[in-house]
Amino acid sequence: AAGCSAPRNTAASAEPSPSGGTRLTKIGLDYPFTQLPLYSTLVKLSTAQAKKHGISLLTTSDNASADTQASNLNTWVARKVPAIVSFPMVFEAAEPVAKAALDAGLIWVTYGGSLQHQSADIQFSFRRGGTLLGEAAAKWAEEHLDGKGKIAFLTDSTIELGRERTKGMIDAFTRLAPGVDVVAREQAIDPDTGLSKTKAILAKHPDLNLVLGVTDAAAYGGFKALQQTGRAADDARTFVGGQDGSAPSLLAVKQGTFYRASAALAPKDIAAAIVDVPRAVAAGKANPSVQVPVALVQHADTAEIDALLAQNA
Amino acid sequence: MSGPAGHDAGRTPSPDAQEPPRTPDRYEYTPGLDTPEPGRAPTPPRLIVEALRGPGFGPVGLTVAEGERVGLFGLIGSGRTRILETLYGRRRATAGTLRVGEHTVSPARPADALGAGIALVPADRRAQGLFPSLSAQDNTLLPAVRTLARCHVRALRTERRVFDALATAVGLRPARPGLPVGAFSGGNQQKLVLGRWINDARHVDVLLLDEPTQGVDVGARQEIYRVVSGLAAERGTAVLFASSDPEEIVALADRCLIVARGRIVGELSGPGLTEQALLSAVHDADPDPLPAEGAA
Amino acid sequence: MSGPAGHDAGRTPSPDAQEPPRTPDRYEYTPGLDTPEPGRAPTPPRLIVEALRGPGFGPVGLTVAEGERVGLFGLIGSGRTRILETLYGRRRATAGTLRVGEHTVSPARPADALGAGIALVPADRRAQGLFPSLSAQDNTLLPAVRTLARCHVRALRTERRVFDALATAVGLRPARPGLPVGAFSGGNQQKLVLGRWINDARHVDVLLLDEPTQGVDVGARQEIYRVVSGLAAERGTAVLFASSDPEEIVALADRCLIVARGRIVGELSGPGLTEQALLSAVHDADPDPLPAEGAA
Amino acid sequence: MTTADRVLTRPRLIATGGLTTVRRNPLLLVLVAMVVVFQLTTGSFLDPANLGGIATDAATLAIVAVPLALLVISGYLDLSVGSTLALGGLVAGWLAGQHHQSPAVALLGALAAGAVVGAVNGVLCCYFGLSAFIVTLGMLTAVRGLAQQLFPLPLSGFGSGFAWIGGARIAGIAAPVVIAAVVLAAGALFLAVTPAGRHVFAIGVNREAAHLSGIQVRRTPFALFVVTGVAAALAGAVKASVLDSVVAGTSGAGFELAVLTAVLVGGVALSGGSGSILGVLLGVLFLGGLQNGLTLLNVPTFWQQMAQGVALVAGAALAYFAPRTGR
Amino acid sequence: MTTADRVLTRPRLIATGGLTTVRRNPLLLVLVAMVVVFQLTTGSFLDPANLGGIATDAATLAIVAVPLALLVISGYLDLSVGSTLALGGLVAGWLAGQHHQSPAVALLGALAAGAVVGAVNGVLCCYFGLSAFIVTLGMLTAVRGLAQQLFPLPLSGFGSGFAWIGGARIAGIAAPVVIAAVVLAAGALFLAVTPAGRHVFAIGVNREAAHLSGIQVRRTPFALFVVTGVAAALAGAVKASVLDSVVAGTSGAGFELAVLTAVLVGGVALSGGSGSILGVLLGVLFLGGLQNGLTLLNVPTFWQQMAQGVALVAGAALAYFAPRTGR
Ligand SMILES: Nc1ncnc2c1ncn2[C@@H]1O[C@H](COP(=O)(O)OP(=O)(O)OP(=O)(O)O)[C@@H](O)[C@H]1O
Ligand SMILES: Nc1ncnc2c1ncn2[C@@H]1O[C@H](COP(=O)(O)OP(=O)(O)OP(=O)(O)O)[C@@H](O)[C@H]1O
Ligand SMILES: [Mg+2]
Ligand SMILES: [Mg+2]
Repeated sequence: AAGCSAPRNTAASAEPSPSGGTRLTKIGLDYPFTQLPLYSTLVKLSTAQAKKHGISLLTTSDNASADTQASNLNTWVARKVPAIVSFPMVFEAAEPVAKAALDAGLIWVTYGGSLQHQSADIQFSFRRGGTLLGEAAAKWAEEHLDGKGKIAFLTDSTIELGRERTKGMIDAFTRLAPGVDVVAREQAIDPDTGLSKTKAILAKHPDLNLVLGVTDAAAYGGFKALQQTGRAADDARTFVGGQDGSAPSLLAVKQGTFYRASAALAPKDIAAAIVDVPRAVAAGKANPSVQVPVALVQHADTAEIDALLAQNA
Repeated sequence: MSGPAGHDAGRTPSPDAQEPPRTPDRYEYTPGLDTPEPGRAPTPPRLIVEALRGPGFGPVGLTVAEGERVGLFGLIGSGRTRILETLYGRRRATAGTLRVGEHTVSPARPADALGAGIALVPADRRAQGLFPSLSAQDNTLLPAVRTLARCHVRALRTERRVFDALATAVGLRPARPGLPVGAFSGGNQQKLVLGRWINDARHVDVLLLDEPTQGVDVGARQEIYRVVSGLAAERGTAVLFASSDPEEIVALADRCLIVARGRIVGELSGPGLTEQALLSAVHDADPDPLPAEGAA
Repeated sequence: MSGPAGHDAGRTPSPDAQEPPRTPDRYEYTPGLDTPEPGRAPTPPRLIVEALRGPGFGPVGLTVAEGERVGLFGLIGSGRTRILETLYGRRRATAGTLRVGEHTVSPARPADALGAGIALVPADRRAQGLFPSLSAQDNTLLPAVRTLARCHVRALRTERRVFDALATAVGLRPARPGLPVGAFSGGNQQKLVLGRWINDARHVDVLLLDEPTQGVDVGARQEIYRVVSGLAAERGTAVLFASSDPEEIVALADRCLIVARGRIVGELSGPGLTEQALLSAVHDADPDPLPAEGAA
Repeated sequence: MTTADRVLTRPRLIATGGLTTVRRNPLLLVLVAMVVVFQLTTGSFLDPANLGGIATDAATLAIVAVPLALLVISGYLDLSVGSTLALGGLVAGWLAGQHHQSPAVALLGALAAGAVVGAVNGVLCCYFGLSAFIVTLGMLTAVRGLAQQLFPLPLSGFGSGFAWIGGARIAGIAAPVVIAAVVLAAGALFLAVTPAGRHVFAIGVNREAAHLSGIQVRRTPFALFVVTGVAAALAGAVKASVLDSVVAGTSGAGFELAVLTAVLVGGVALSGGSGSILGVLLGVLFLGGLQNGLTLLNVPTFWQQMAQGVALVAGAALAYFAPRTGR
Repeated sequence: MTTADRVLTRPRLIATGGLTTVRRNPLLLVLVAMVVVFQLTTGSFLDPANLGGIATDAATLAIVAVPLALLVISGYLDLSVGSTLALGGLVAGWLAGQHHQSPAVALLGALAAGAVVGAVNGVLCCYFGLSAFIVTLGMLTAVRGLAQQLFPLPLSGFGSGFAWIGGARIAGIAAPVVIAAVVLAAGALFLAVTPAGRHVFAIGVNREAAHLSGIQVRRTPFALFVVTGVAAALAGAVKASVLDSVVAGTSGAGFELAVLTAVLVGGVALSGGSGSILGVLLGVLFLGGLQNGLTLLNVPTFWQQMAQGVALVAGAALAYFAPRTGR
């Protein structure tokens, strides 16, 4: 569905704001993964951002359940929340709700992708984050391991976001560092699982060099597993990398450990987009959609890390 | 029908029998049979058991004629419950045959036995008989609802009629169909369990009773005897019951088989069936009075 | 101590009494008390109940002297179980006082009653008495393990000793401490429940028994009578028991209170305590023989 | 005890005794209180659109809650319904989408898949006598793995025919609500007027006594397992149709706990032998209304979570005290 | 029945009867078979490093499984341990990280938080008599919400002192394993040699009879609820120390089901009154070893899921058939 949104965006966004200057008083942020630390950060930052414009921010409590998300969105549409920013757990499933929202004259902003029925979207490519990480790891492997060694991927195949990130990460790495042995692809998105799976992999492959995680949380578990099997925190022949830009991982990167990279989104950029995109739609702006950049942070990027950590605080 | 004379002779009038509330209208229902020996029986045998064996008992052979009430007397652990449960299909027999009238049956579970016309009232009312939280009507009519139903829909009116008839027949007090059975007294609970098999909706050829009046008071006990005897007399049901109470055997049985160590070791009937005779029979059969020792 | 003469006179020798296995060594233990009227009692009262009331019964007043065995006789639903359960703190009394010896107690739960020296053997062995899957030793010593323990550590050897002594005293068969209690016969189960309160590790001043021999066979019944009577005679325990079986009242009680509709309506003792007298007493007390009707 | 008695002594579908009904189902009072509070605070709780939304959401819950309640009454339990729901949706979507089968065929395929899962549960629990908790928990994991293995990618675009199942309006009422109503009515009728309905209670109260009464103590719960599986698959197909998409990894995740909660809050005892379909309906509406009202009220996420937890405990308190006060 | 008898008639900690032990715990055979298969197929299952890894993973499971098993034996249930674990880890991490408290203080803080959650569960279930299933399910949601509300951001960097709890080696054995061993031994001793251990079984088998025997039928399970809460918080602190980080939203998610599964596969009956600590240990090792072996074997994710589900059912079959064959 990606990439087909631009013309329809303008058409749709014109509807709710024929006068071209409707003032928004409320924005609903529907972010289903409430268990992630990023959720709290986003809510905090976007609430502050919204307040600047005299807008109040509403949130849903989806608990990472697609069913709950669907019913909460329906509740909002029935309630006529004027602008909805939603991160659909299942993009296809959000289509009918988005259509209903537009039909009801509401603003619908898709977060993390795009739908056929929408006013605008806030995009960031999940695959791009994975690709960035895979490329950086491959580059490191070529430089420090002469293109040899062993790698384990901590993957996620349960949700779209995870599948995209996984694909980007594995494709980029195996393309650029074909000499490195892929010894494992294990499902892990939380530190516990990351820890125990990496430990098991290490028992079989004590000389494992790289662990790439679909999330920073899982990679952090792998990081701890490597440390607990006796790797020095700054071991030169080890590379761990993850995605998200979560605080513990960023700290580890900053400290110069073998946790060497994180493909991070800047929460502040996202929060700004969450408020500004619906406002732009309401104001009838021509091209309201936003592409939020994903950046890979490494040890050298001290300033960026500090900025990200500050946003997360 | 040779009349009740033989029975009266068989039952030594105990002092109890002279007391006003006891020995009620039982004799009205005395069945037309006082000849317990199978050879002389004027009525055909209804239940025929041959060389029945199972874990812990056997071989056991016995016959119960139409309308006859046969008691099984023995000490605790002698195997009476196992024999009855095996006849009812709750336990598997390892050998032997079982006939109801002309038909040979080998029940693998209670439903099979019921299909062949055999019903059991178990001794452990609480664990094996009752559904305490269900109503009296549900408790008694449980096996009958399906029989009475038409096209898988319950015949609610017929059910109520059957229950009311039954409540009157067994003298249920209070006769409230909706009361949870746990709220009835022990005697009335026993009547309800008994009523499960002796209502108008069901035809039972062979009625097995295990300790039919355990935990039941004097009045209800007499009523239960009356109902069971009435059933045997009027419908020709063959009654086989186990009891540990010699008084009960004398009061209810036409003939009594002595059970010890899983076998039938003796038989008493007619004038010889007295409490004293029963007690000395078990004593002779099992001179070592430690039945549970070998049992456990 | 005026000897057992009064007792023997009180118990009309029934034909049963002449049979070999029954009427065993009970009379050896006849307690030193045959004067049921409180005024003449040579021994001090152990249990004194005054104007006790609770849902469904009362007011009830009674005394049981040291070593005395008092029976409560009545029809089903007359309220005997409720009276006993209220004395034991399983139900709350709404009014009245209760004294054990000199001490006034108002038990809010069984643990309080036990603390005051009152123990109850409930009628419903299965639901209220036993832990079927636990061993015989666990079943009997459950309340005692804590008493016997030192520094919260069980005294395993002492426990075994107490159990063995108890098993011998009550004549448990088989005397295997590790056997799950569900594998014992009814009579032996009852002995185990009884043994919970009458072992060496526990001192009981007042023993309440509800239907002490329900579902128990002839031999075990006599043994239970022997044990209870022995306890009263040797340790002076006051025994108050409910029974629906007039034979049992005559066999075990020194004195019997007739219970009807939740009140004590009469008393029989000495030579007047016969089965026949008991039956006519309940009959007079409750001429309408439908006890459950008003009850439910 | 009393709950069973309640249902059993009066074979009527939904008790009509007014006050009696309320006394026997105190959840009704809570539900009314909840509705009043939410209406007063949000002003839009009782809007037809909102009520319609609640009903549609509650519909899938109700479709599975009814057979699950029967299963719990008969003394068993099924935790695998969340995964079965996903499997049902996937099979239906696959048939309708990839294979362009008619909605009827798609639906039948889904129901067959559900029946197979239910039959496996039933054989293991009823005939082999294994612990229903562990078996169905194992099936929850295994079926989810199977669904993800078979359909690793999300399915969508099932066509307008299939959309009818979830989207049609029958006399102005959304199709899922109509289906749920039919299931509720069928469940209530089953308990009230069929012999097997009696058997369900009897087996739950005392399995041994039921066996000795000649009842098929294995076949009836086995059938209920199959029906529960079928109902879960049906709910999955309905969801797939409403959303026009299914994802093997997330569809119906956590659904088993939601349904079980509705059933238990609705007064069905986990120990078996007691419960009513009216109670189940109230439990489903309570959970659905609570979720909706909290969202309408804009309660912050984590407070919502706390409120839901507390409401559950309150529901338990009520369901527990009800029978006593009801006497 | 037999399981209880097993434990009860022989007050020894871990049965030492060789063959008898095996016959009574058929899971032992399965465990051995599993080890042999995994060692032959992977070649590295029995490496000390791998075994150490399994032990460390299983440790947190065991720490909570022991008190939970006691609770289940006494006829109750606690589903809130996953959230309590998170809360415990967060409180410990917060004290050690943000407030630079000593590890002892951090640990005590965590245990206190766990005790509070356990006490709330205990009061509601034991003293008010509410359904443990619903109450603790409600607490699972509510405590998770509370934890996220209090600690919305991940905590990390707890300092080397705190890292000691999860990382120290005592006689070459990882500290969490030592803690788990202590908990297991304490549980086994409790059941075998204390009067309260007897009471736990008695209450689980027949609560009414226990009450009439003068046992505190409310206080003992209440204490077990508190101990379970404390153990969950301890496990949370250990996990936090091992990972040097905690996230309120995901820490311990699903842990309650993992622990309960270990307990039930270990032969503790959900209906109460029977079970043994040896069984719990076997259950924990079985689950930990299975997960590890499947990872070593590189089994694809979804096949792993299916295998785990099937193993659970197999475990149930075993736990079920054991007592009978054991006689
Ligand atoms: N209450 C009991 N619990 C468990 N097993 C028993 C019990 N009573 C007897 N048994 C066992 O079952 C075997 C057969 O007993 P059964 O119950 O058939 O005998 P019974 O004559 O009916 O005795 P009872 O009067 O105890 O019912 C005995 O050998 C004994 O091992
Ligand atoms: N088995 C029973 N189940 C439920 N309630 C009963 C039962 N028996 C009696 N009741 C009720 O309890 C009241 C008091 O009965 P209680 O049990 O104290 O009498 P009881 O003299 O011990 O009779 P029983 O011989 O039935 O035990 C009765 O009025 C009756 O309503
Ligand atoms: Mg018997
Ligand atoms: Mg009584």
